[in-house]
Amino acid sequence: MADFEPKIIAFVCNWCTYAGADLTGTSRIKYASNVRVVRLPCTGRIDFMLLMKAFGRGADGVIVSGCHPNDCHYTSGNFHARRRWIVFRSLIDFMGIDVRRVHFAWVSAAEGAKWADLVNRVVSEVRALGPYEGYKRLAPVRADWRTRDAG
Amino acid sequence: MQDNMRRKAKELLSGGAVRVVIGYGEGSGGGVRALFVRKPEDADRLIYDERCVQNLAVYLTRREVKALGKPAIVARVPVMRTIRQLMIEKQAAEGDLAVIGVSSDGSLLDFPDLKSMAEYVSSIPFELSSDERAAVGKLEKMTAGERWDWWRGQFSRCIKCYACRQSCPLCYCERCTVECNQPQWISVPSHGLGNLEWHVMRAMHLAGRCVNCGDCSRACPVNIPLNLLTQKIIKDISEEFGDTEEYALNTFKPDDKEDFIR
Amino acid sequence: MGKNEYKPYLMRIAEITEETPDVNTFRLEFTNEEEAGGFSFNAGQFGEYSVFGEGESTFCIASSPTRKGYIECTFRRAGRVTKALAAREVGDTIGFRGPYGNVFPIGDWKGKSLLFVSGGIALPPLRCVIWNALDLREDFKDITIVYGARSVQDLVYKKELEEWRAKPDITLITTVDPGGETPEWKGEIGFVPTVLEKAAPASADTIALLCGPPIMIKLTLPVLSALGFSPGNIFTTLENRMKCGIGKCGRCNVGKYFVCKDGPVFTFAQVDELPAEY
Amino acid sequence: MEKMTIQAGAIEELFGRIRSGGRRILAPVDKSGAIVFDEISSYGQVASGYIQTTLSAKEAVLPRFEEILRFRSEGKGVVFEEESNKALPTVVFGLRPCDARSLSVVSAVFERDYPDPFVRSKIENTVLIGVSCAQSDEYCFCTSVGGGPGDTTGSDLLLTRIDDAVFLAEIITEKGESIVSMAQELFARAGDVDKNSHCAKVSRYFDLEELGKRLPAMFDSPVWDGQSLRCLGCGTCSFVCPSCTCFDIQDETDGPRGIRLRCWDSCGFAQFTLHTSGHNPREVQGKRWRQRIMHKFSYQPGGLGEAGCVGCGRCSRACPVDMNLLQHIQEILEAD
Repeated sequence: MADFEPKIIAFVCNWCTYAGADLTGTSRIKYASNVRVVRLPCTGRIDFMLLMKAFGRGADGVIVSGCHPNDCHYTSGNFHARRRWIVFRSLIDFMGIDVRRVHFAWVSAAEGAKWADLVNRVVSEVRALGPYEGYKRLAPVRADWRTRDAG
Repeated sequence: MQDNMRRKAKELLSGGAVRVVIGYGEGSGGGVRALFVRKPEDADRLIYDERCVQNLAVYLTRREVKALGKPAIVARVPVMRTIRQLMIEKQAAEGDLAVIGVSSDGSLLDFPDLKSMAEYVSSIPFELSSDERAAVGKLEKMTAGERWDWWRGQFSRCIKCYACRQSCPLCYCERCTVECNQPQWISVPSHGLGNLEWHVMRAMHLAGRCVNCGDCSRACPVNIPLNLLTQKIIKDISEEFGDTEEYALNTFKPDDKEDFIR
Repeated sequence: MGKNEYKPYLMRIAEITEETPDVNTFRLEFTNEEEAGGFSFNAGQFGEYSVFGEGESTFCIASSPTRKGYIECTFRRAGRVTKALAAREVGDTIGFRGPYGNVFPIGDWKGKSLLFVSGGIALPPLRCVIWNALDLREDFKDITIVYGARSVQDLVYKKELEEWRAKPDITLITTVDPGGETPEWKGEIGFVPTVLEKAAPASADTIALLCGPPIMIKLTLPVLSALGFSPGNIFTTLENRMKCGIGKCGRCNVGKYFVCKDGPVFTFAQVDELPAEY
Repeated sequence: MEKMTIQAGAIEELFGRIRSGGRRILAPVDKSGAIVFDEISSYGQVASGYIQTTLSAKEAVLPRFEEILRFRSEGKGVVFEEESNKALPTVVFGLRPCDARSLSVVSAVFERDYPDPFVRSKIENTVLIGVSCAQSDEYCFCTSVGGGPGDTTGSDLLLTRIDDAVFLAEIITEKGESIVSMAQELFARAGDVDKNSHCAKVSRYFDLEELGKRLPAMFDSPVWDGQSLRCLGCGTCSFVCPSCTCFDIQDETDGPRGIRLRCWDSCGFAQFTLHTSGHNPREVQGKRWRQRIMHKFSYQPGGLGEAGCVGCGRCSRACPVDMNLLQHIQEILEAD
């Protein structure tokens, strides 16, 4: 799959990372266009089911990013999120889901360059991993019925 | 001890302190089953031995049982721990129920109120047994690919009967996320995707709350070792966050450590 | 492989009428001509309406078999499928499979009077009979319609209500719950049971059709029997959760009946026999 | 019905013939202690030493999920694609006589009024090789609902173990005949064999007609709430049951493409009869437990002419809180 372009979904917090991504644009910094950004008020609001739904709908990689600790517009949203990601990342790794496709980051509103670098790095890593075929074939609508993988 | 338990049950019922005693009675197939004693003279059907393992706290939040009036409940350590968690989550308050406690060495415990029961059970260290730790460790040593195949094999037997959810005392939501269809978070049919999404969500929604009573695995008709998931989370939480008065994911420490957020 | 009953007809939305802020009426035409030709139904039957990718929802066919070439359905935006339906535009394709269920025995009512009593969004299951009766007007003596809703805005088929009011050979009584009226409202003000009691239509040689929310049915039945209607002469359609519509998936099993297959049309004599599980 | 015998050692060869004849074989396999039907290639994989499988053979004709429609949206229109839900030629080996009988209950539901092409094609493409029960336990009550440990109803070929080396093989239908003719030399004519002496003894605990007559009047009896206090409302009893056929229909999409799936559902779940308006005719567990008994022992015998239960005892064995169906039926019959 030489020309495979991964589909990356980024769940970002509105106050820091989204603003950072905006800054990336206004500073004319080019970065991979594979990412589709979903804006949420805070990382505290990014439910782990959103990540599951992203993979369930065919994403190859997921980025979750928000304010650095102590920068949170809602004071403690990112602290709660951090605990959730520590538990969630370990759980899905324990269940064999490929955690190399799930990237967590803190990107502030001033770190436009960091956002571009983050996206480029994740896209290249996931491109190397190839499409998340194992996960996509779990759903019967995508299962290739000859291999009858959806069972 | 069984006779003391029966005497205690009779006292509570005839004194009018409670309207029903939830305990264990003889069942079929040489097993035991939950027993709802409402008349003092029926208390003699209450039994207690090593077969009595079901977490009876599951009945505390069921509307049909609540309709019977204030209950007393026969509670081993995991059941007491469940009641403490239900209190933290505002599902049970002082005076809602009486506890006929049974210590880990099988002696009867009497608590004046729920607060003292909660303190008693908090004093008992909450950790995985060596076998449980070994079972989790065995999976941790596998590669991610091997774990994926192993769990796919286990979940391929899942028929989404939700016995794991219905038998869990901490799965008391009126309408579970699985039953929401706007949006349809979890695919309803028991195919590869639906099963994986369901078991990830169930484990995560019990993170920091599960008391490791094992009823989910016991209830599973196709023997999927479900409590491995919640045990893995219990192990992670104690290693990462140490003991917390409140449950782990409801609070935080500013200096929680992690090595994967860039 | 035999006929796949779950494969719906593909229907084009020809017309959308917004009855109330959350109730729409769709006029559906067959995209395939032979299917249109081969299709027939009777008043009282229902169908499963599909939004592909969202699911199916169960409503009655609100139009009459006497009006060819299209079918109509009226639904409230309430769940996943109905919300998806409400988002559709004229020209879109949805699915319809049916007709399912039994029928109002209109043929047996020749020469009798008809009394329609309905509330809120329960007028559609009766409208198919009303249209049918109007198209065969001379078959029936007098026709009385008592229809009420929470407020003026909640009345469905507003345009038609005016048409029916203008017809000399129909007695139309519309009402809104107390407090639901607007300054220019000319109809009655009060709950359907009380308005029906005041109107006191004759019960001799008359068939009553009653559809509405459970509370309205509970309060209207005594009024009807006081007026001399026997349970065998009061017809209704039962409302159950349905998925397959063909008596297999088990949801609408009440007693020995499957409401989708043996109903939805029942007389209250039959309803009284049913276990109280609907 | 022809009575033959076949050596236990020859079954491996029979399997080989069946598979090379293009039929897959589903048989009971032990997976982490749960005995479930799965595709096998050799007789050695077949589980043994169990009384009844955990899940039933119903899956061969009514899978836990299957595709009933495949579609694609194009602009404002929709195009149907050919369903890929084709029945595979199958032999189900090792199901008990009660399971074989239950498939006629399943087929009766799906043949009535609107014949279901998916279930029908799977039944047509499936051959049932039953194995009589040598043992039974306190949960079995097949003889009370018209069956028996050696009952041939529903099976195409029924094996009964006579001793360690030999099976009695009763050919019941042409399908059974077609299997035997694949390996005629492996079968020998059986002398007179007293089959019942090799089958388990299952006593009759109650009379089915009596139960059917009693139930209608018990609709409002307090027995339902009393029995179902400990019931947790999961779907285990319905999903392990060989004759439960209730299902749900769900759509799933991937961009413009989508499929409509039929999957198992249970009257034990709270949402089974929940209306969008919030009204639920069966809002407490007692009413759902009542529906399970009424449907199988009163409504279905009335509607289909046969009970919706074959007495296999799976629901009682699998129930996490020991809802023992046989015991509860006996309680119902004793309740005045």
